[in-house]
Amino acid sequence: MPAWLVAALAAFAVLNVVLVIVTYVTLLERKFAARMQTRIGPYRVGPHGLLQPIADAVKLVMKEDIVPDAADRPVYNLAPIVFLIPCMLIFATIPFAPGLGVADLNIGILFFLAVSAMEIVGLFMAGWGSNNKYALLSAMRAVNQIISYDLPFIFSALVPVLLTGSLRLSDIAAAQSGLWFVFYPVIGQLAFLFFVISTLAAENRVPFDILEAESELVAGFRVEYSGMKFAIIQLGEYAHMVGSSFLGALLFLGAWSGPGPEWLGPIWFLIKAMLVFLLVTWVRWSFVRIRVDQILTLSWKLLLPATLLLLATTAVVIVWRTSGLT
Amino acid sequence: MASPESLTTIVMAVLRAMRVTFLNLFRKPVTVHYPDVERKYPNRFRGLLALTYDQETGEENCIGCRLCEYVCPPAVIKVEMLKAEKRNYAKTFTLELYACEFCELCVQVCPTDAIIMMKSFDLATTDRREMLLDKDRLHAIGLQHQPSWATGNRLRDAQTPPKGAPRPHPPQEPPAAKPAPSPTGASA
Amino acid sequence: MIDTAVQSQVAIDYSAGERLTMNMGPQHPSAHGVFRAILTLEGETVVGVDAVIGYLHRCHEKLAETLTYAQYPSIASKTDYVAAMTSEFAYVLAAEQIGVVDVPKRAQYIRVIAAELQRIASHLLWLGTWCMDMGGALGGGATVFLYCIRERELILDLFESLVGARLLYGLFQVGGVRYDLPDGWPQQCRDTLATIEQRLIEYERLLEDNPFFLARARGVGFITRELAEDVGVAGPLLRGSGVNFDLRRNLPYSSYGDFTFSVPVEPEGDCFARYRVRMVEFRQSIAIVRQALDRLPDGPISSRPALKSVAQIRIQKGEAYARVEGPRGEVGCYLIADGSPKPYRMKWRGASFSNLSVLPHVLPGHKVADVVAIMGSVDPVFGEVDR
Amino acid sequence: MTYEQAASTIAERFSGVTVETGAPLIVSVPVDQWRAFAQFAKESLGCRFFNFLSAVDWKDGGLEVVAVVDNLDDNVSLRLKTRLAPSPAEAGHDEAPRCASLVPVFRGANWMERECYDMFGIVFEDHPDLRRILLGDDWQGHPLLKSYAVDTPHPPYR
Repeated sequence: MPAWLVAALAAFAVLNVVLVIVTYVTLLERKFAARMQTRIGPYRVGPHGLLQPIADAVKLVMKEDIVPDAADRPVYNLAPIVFLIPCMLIFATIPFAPGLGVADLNIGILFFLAVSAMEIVGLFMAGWGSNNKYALLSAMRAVNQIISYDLPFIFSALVPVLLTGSLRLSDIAAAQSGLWFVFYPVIGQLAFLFFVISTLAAENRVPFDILEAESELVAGFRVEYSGMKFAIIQLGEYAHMVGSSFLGALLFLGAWSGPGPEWLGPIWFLIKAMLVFLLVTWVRWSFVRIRVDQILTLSWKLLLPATLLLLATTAVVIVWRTSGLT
Repeated sequence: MASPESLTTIVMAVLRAMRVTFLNLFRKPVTVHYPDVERKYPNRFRGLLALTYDQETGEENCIGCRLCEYVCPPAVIKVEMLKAEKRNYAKTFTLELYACEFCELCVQVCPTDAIIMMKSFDLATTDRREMLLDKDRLHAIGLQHQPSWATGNRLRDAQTPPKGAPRPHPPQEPPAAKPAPSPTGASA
Repeated sequence: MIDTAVQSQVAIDYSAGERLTMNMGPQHPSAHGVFRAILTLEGETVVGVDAVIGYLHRCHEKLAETLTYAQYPSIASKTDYVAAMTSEFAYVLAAEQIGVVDVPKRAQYIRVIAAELQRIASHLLWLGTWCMDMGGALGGGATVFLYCIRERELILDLFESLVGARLLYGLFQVGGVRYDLPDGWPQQCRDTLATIEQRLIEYERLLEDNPFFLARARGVGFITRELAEDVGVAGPLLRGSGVNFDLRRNLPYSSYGDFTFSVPVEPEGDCFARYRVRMVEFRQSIAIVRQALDRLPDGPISSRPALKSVAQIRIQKGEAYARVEGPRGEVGCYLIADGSPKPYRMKWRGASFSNLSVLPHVLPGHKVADVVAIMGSVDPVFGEVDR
Repeated sequence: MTYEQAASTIAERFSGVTVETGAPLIVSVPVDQWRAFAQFAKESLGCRFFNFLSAVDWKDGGLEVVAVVDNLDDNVSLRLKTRLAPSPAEAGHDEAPRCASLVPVFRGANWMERECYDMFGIVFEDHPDLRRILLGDDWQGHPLLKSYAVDTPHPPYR
């Protein structure tokens, strides 16, 4: 079988697995949030609401696709696609098991971070294309929030890279078989904390979700979308969210290392990713949203210097460790 | 920008907030599966309006005196009296449910406990004309659902002073002549 | 998009370069009901506010001239439908002051219990919707909202077993109260108060020195003491700006003098001060209801019992202005009677009408996100604004 | 500052004003001294709290503007009244009743006076932006006037 066919099949398989995970993650979040608010959550469609995501998808596909007449039509129609592509691409370099992964590039994490920053283009196109004041305001807010949080996101993701010395994701995962990086004395916990905070902000989840702040901007940049386009944007957002939690699980929680036989690896990896996702959801359902200017000051004045400092100390610690040992 | 001790208070506050939501994770949900689980009504529930029959004689209670028509704030009740030898009857009795405010003044003013409210609140109908209840619809509703405790006499008796009142019997337990239809007994 | 009919009055111009005129329109999710604020924005900060109200106007004052004294109380509860008890209280008090109708002691105590329970329920709804506005329907705000609604349900069950209805009661009538407490109600009420008191600690743990909540609430929406008095802002907004005035203590009505309670006053005047005032008011109301339940005298519940309770009441010529301390501030009913069974003129002083009229003086200079937070802390109910 | 002191200071300073002693001090003020009296009440009587402002239609007796201002610290409440000409609908002439606006004295009077204009048609001189506040801008007539007929039960329901 020619190499490109193998890669295509692997990509097809991973894409479908990811789509299933992403749809069922929405149900997991709704049930988890419901229980946290002492209510039941979706239980009508299928046993205990298990078919709810499929029902949502079918509903959105069948919904009428309304395009505002004053919209900038090409930009408006292209925006969901441009938003979805990077969110799916980030799963390319994630190895789900030692050999199991679409493309295990030696610059894996660099590819991941570069592509995940691309989604802002699609987002701004959506905001601009729908020619709606609320969408424009929210797109403007999105640009400066995601840009300002990408830097801390990258720096905190680089800490494990320093600890293993390689950009390849499978190397990072392998290096953690002994000690998970989150348990690395001080640096591990801090790096994980900054990583989670900047994922929250890069995904514009509460308390940083000024993007689609219902109380002010109704639904943010998605306000003019309906039907399939809305489903695509929603899918992209959740895919990006799941991608980041997979990355978090890989970088800090030792992707597939866990008790039990070898083939249990991917299951452990999935459980850890879901734990990171639930941690983010837990934060999401406990806090109030803060204002735009406060978010930016938090990023530039607190998070950025902190992550830079952390990166420097890890470098110093590593140099001291290696020189001390040899 | 945050001094050390305010940093600790911030972190403590964040953890405390998250602890509250975490603890609520294990509380029993308060919502019920509505259509399958029927909600329990309190005794004095003000629901759908209905006309009643007398327990013994099986006759209509309503004597068409139009007191309810005069007292109704949104003027939704229309009654025409039918004169007869021993007692009068209501020829027609219409009630526009879409403007009714469920304030229970008509029940309070009715001398013969003819109009009472039922323990049911599913008033939705597909056709607006069904909201214009006429006499037989009101009687039919009276037989379908459970009546609420509040009837004209009980409401008025509850307001009169219990002790030393010239009333022949204290209002607490229901007057012997009219056994209370409500299952839980009059717990006035 | 802009409703052209209004265009002539509201000069909406796009010529002002970077100025953006945005409609926080009547259907806006955080509009607390039907209220349209036409905001002129420079970037994110608000420069001008033009409030358009009247969407919920039913002309209660004309309605009162056509309904008798026995009929109107249950309609009066529709002015401030979130605190229906205190709305009926004002009308009934005014009619009793003119007609010199005495109210038995037990009825006064039941009225105090109902009004204070209503204050707790109304403040619960305020806390829920305010956090929902600031936190977003898909975030922490919704959690606080659902907790508050869970507690408010307990109080609505209390009212339902007392009166039979959940939101608009008609419990009050001229001369007393229409329903007496059913058996077991006091005990149910005490249990509810105990759970709410315990849950209040949970809310404060969720919000108190939580950095995100403080960032949105502290230092936002300052109402100075002078502006508060000049505009006629009342209740928690007045006490939040440092004015020590509470009708229940300064001008006691319906035997409020028998109960001991403290009046919270916060000097700063920002959203957080109003939040602190209302959180203390929660506990004071719980204390009042407990005292009223302990010392509830028995006896008649109305000085116009039985058939007279619904018969025509003729109140002799005269006028009175009854003032009641509602959850949102001073609810007043200025009644002029002319001896007929219907009042000659009734002016309804809604607390939210004056509270809302302070917004155009306070909002300029704040960000769009703050507009929502300030509106939430002012807690307007549009039944009372538009009457 | 008790009610008696308030009554006495009013009596000295204002001649044409009649005061009815009692818990709320009811003061009827001639139209031309309306704003001056409000200014006096705010400054020297300390009634800084602007409670509300409304109007009453006494048919032929004319329209009466009622304002309540309070001194929160000493619990003194003042009810100011002034009588205007009858509304055009009754008296037949078409000139709307006029009254001095209190907005320069109390900023809270802005919306209240707009509501009085909306409901009674009273024109308040030098009010910053006197237009209807509750009803639609194309509404004919002023509902709270006694001459404004209460329509029979609403046709759409029948």
